[in-house]
Amino acid sequence: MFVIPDRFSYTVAHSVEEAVELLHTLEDSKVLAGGQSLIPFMKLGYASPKSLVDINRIPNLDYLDDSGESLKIGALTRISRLCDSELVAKDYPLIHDAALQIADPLVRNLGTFGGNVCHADMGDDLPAVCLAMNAEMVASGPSGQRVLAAKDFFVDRFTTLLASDELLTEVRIPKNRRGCGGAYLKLERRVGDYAIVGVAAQLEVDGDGVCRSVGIGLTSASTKPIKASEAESWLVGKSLSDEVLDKASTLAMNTSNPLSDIRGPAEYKKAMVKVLTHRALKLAYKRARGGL
Amino acid sequence: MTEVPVIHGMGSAVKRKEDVRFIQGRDTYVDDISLPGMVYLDFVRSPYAHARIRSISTERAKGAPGVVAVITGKDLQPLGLDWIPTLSGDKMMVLPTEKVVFQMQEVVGVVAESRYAAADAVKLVEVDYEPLPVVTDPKKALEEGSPIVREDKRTNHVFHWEAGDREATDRLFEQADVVVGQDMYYQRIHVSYMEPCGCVAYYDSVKGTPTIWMTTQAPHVVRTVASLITKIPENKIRIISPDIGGGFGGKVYVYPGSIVAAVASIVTGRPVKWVNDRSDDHPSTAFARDFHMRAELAAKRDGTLLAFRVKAVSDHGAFFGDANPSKFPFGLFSICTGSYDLKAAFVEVDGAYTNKPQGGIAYRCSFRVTEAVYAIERLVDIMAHRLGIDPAELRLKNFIPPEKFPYRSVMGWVYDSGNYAGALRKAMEKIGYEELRREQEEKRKRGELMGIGISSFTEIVGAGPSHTFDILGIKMFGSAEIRIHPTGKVIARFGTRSQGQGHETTYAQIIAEELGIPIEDITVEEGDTDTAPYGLGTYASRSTPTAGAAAAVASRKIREKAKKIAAHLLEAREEDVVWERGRFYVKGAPAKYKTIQEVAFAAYTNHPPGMEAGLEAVHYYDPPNMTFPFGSYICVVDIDRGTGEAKVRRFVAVDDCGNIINPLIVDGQIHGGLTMGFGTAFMEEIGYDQDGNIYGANFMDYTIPTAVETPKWETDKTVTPSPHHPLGAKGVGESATVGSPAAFVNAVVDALWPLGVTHIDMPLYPWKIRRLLEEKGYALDK
Amino acid sequence: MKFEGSYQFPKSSSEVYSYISDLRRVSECIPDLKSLEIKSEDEALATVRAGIGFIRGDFNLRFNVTQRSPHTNLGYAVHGSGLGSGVDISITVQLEDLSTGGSTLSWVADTKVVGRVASMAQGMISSQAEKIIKQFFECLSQRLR
Amino acid sequence: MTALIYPADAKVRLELTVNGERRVGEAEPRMLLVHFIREVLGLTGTHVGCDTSNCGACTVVLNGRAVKSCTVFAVQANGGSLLTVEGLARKGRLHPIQEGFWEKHGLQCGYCTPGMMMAAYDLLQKSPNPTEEEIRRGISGNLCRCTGYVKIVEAIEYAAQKLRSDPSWRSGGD
Repeated sequence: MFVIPDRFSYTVAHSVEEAVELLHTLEDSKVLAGGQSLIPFMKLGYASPKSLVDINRIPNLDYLDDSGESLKIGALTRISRLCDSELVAKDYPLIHDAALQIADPLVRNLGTFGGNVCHADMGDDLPAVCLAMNAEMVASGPSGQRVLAAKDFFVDRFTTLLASDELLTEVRIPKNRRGCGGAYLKLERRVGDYAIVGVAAQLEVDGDGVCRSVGIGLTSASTKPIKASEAESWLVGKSLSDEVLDKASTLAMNTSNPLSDIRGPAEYKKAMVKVLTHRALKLAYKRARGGL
Repeated sequence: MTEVPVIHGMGSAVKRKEDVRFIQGRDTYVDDISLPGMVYLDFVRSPYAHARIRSISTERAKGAPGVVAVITGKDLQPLGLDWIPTLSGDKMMVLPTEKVVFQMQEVVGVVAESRYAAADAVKLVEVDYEPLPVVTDPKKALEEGSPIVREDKRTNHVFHWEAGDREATDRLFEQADVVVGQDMYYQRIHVSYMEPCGCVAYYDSVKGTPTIWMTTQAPHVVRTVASLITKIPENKIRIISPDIGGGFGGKVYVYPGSIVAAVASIVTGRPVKWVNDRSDDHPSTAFARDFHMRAELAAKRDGTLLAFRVKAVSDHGAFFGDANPSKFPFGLFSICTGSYDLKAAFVEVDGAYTNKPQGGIAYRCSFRVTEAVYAIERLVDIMAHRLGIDPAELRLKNFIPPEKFPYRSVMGWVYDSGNYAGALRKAMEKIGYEELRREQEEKRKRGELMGIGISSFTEIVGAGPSHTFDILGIKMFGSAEIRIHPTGKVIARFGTRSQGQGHETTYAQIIAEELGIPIEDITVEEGDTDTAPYGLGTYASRSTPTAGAAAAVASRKIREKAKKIAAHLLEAREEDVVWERGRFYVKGAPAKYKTIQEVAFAAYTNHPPGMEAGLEAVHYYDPPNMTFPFGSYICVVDIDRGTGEAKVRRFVAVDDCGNIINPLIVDGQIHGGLTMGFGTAFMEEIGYDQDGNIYGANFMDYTIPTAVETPKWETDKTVTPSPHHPLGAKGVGESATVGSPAAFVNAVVDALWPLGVTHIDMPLYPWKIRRLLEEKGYALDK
Repeated sequence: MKFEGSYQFPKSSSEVYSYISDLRRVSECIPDLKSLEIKSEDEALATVRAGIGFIRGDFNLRFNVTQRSPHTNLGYAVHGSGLGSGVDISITVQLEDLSTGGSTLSWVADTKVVGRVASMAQGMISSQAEKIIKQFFECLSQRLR
Repeated sequence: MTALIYPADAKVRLELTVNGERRVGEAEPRMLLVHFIREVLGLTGTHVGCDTSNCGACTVVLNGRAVKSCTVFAVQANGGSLLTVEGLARKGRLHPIQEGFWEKHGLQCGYCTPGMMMAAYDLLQKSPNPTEEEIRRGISGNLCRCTGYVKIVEAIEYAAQKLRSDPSWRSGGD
């Protein structure tokens, strides 16, 4: 059974407006960004959209801009750019950690931030990062632009809040401040695989090491990307002792509801949510305390 | 005197001749072949592991754009091609007519103008299945009342095989002070060559000649069997094995794709290409291992090992297709006494049919030696721990000593040569064994888990001597045909087929060594049945022991004749002519000489009266014995008590494959084999659920190691030549895959032994280790 | 994969039975139904577009009523294929009158999904199959209230 | 600019620069770039080893970046520039990466080799003096079943050294 996609009609969009228009008009259409998840799914016959709207030639969707209130990441920003960016490496270690662990360098050359987020697989890494960083998702649709909170964005596996004629154009990450630090830890069967479990942690601590704010996002810990909200609210206002981290990791574990599959049994994955949450928080704390 | 040219003979680490085309993309693999008018074959495959076929409707597919033929099992039946013989005397389905017996089995062949059109039409074939109960566990398959996979056999029992002396072994077990036993499962794995299987078949109806370019490790055997089945005269069938992207045993087999492609070419009159996708290849081609065993070892209190026994069940899938020599239904598993001087041993194996594709391939393993080495090396380690003797010390105490070679094992094998203690001591020294044990002691006190694992394996390769070895009755000789052209350039052809082993270089080096002709002047060809001498192909590390020997002997035959010509040219008596690599000279007058090139020219222009012209030789080499490469591997692992991950910190491999032809290539073979062993130990597994769904059907699910996980191998060698091989060489292609898995497992178990862990089945997934840590109260939550 | 569940209704078991033994009415609760053909009182052919998010494909399914024991038991069998996979579901339904009036419906569904999708996305299939079957019974129970 | 919609069965005319030459060919929208390269352009040095974007045997350099050509539609490459293994050598001179693989025995069966070299090409453009760890990560999207990677790493180290000492290779690579 040759692994070959079903036929589809193909269009290149040259602007966001044009893309939205096409998505709105064409029957059963799907956005083609980096294509690194979509094309394999089409080859395997999991997805057979009737038309593809290629957004790769839309100018000015590939950017990292921290000149304003937040770090703005254009939806077409390639993962490899996040890996290579000094700004990201220095100020947004959580994003940097995650980017470097997505698939492999060749996939990262094409894969995009927006695509990884919109694919919304439980095993994709950037949704957890967006959840941990309380990102805002900027979408354009026929009736204009709207801004969605990451915590509402991920509805189900492979399903986001975006309408079929909406295009994600930008992700906004709260600007890094003194006392912020983050880390992404991912347990994999082998490099580049989907996570057995991944934990994204973002912290802000004050001069005394007390947690001002925290975000924890989990990869492969449920049927969709999830936020460890209980652990988050428990941590705020506390000094991050080992005991506190233990309790937070247990809460994160209790939030998780992973599936058993070839990557491991559910009970192992649950235990790993705990182990990795502890380690990710610890590393994030170290980075937050180490200045930026 | 002229300069003797650099010829790159035995022992030269010369870079490979064949690489010139590979590094420039000028290679020719099967999928690179394109013939005028070529069409593509694709298959409808069964989602069910076991189901009766109620009906097949091909009408919609036949009417689809670009479709030129649709072929079902019913179409093959009148040709007698719906079933074909396997290499083990069983038969296998090509396309089913009654029922399917494993998931992703080929059901209907669809031939179309392009691969895209074929893929589209495949979706239009409608097959109505009636699901049948599935059996994927070989032990359950052998139980009463289990679903019967093969109705023609009326039982799932394939064979019962025994070797060794049951009574003597049982007696020693009764007398022993200490007996250790362990149930172990050597999981099912896929060889995962990078190039999936495929062929291009073209039947020339005018000449009546089928030509098939095919990913095969043994083209001559394919030709003979094809001729016997189809009654097409063997001289009209041409099998060409072009560049092969890795084989490792998986390409010894003939798969339904090739048969259907050949039939499709006859039906359509056009060349037909079939190439598996990876997601087709993993679930439908042959597998390795899948072997459940109970192994036991008996010893005296002082650590003297006495006897070994194994009772096992092996899974062969739906067809018994092992590429084994006919006398060995379970391969050479009886090498299982390994490197140790035991008093007795006994093994018994029952084979079972299950709803899986055929299994039992000799995956980089000389016919089940991998399972045998794993069994004994695990048990020796368990015994050492039980007795409180260091695993290295217990091995050194029980190795067959060098002075006992040639050594007849209790299983009847005669080991040619060996110095096992030499290899182990070298490995211990290189890795700093004593220091590591001290470090381990320290770490244990701190609650850290570190393990050291040893494997001291003995291989058995070079199948094989004609009195014992044949495949379907064909003796397992090695063949070489060498022709020297008038200008002293050489073409040499062999009955083997390289799949990356570097034959074009190593064979040239052997001939260079024997004839003094530089390797640049030697062209090596393999894989075309129209031109190559008959041979059994390349697998089970047999090329150097058999065809390599044939190259040496054929070269020596040429030298004999060349000497006569040289004597004629030098106007000397033959007995006064002395050979020195590359030239003949008159005894006592080295300045008076003729180079091999001058002699070659004379063979066509000025040969002695009465002598036949030309300078060439053919040799079919019948090895007097197998060769027995060996080695000692030591592995160090550190275990993360939180995640259960075991990280290989160091791995030292000391191999002994006798005399070395090309050290670069030997090193490469060892690195590759170690990496496969590493994959087996830590991440590779083809699993099935109770419904017969396969897990590990492609490279997304089936993980083979990347450069990131693969340890940085540290290799070294000892050299103990084979006394009976013309070059003293032994073969090395598989040693590392055979020897290394036990070292990895031994290392991990060594780390966990103080917690009361005696064994973990491969793959050593972190979750398995973590589960044990939890059971023993040793897991950390951070 | 076995899934199960139970519902209580104010209606009697015979009322419930007469509803759920009618293939036409039961079919209305098949989620994501694209087309339906009732072949006989015991057989229906349905095309369902099932999946998660954009991972979606057409499944051609044959529904059979395999067992009818009025007021107490009903059996359905579903057999079909889609997304390169085979689907076989056998459902048994048990009805019991309650002493307090009304009745209980207990169902057990034994689901087998085989083939490429099942092999490559085990967790996804089982959770989705469960979801679909539960949706089906949820819908039935709504209609029987 | 109004978007042009290519119907599913359209034969789209593609024009691109391949190994420095202008090439033209046709492809339906769903044709994968690797099939276009192998079957339309006739460049069979780029191989197919899997269908799930894992093995990297099909790696080529598209618009300056190494990508898996089995996971790109040919139509996406329209107007772009492509470098395949056949374009690595220049004027009969082997590229240092090719030289490294040959010198250090960085290949056995040769099937993964072109993809591996194209990944190395990308890596060395970004990182001319990589550590062993960087090399291993740089080729982590390329599977090899024969070599065990150690010699591939050495081959890339060799090439890096050679490229640093011979800047003529560093400009206008594709």
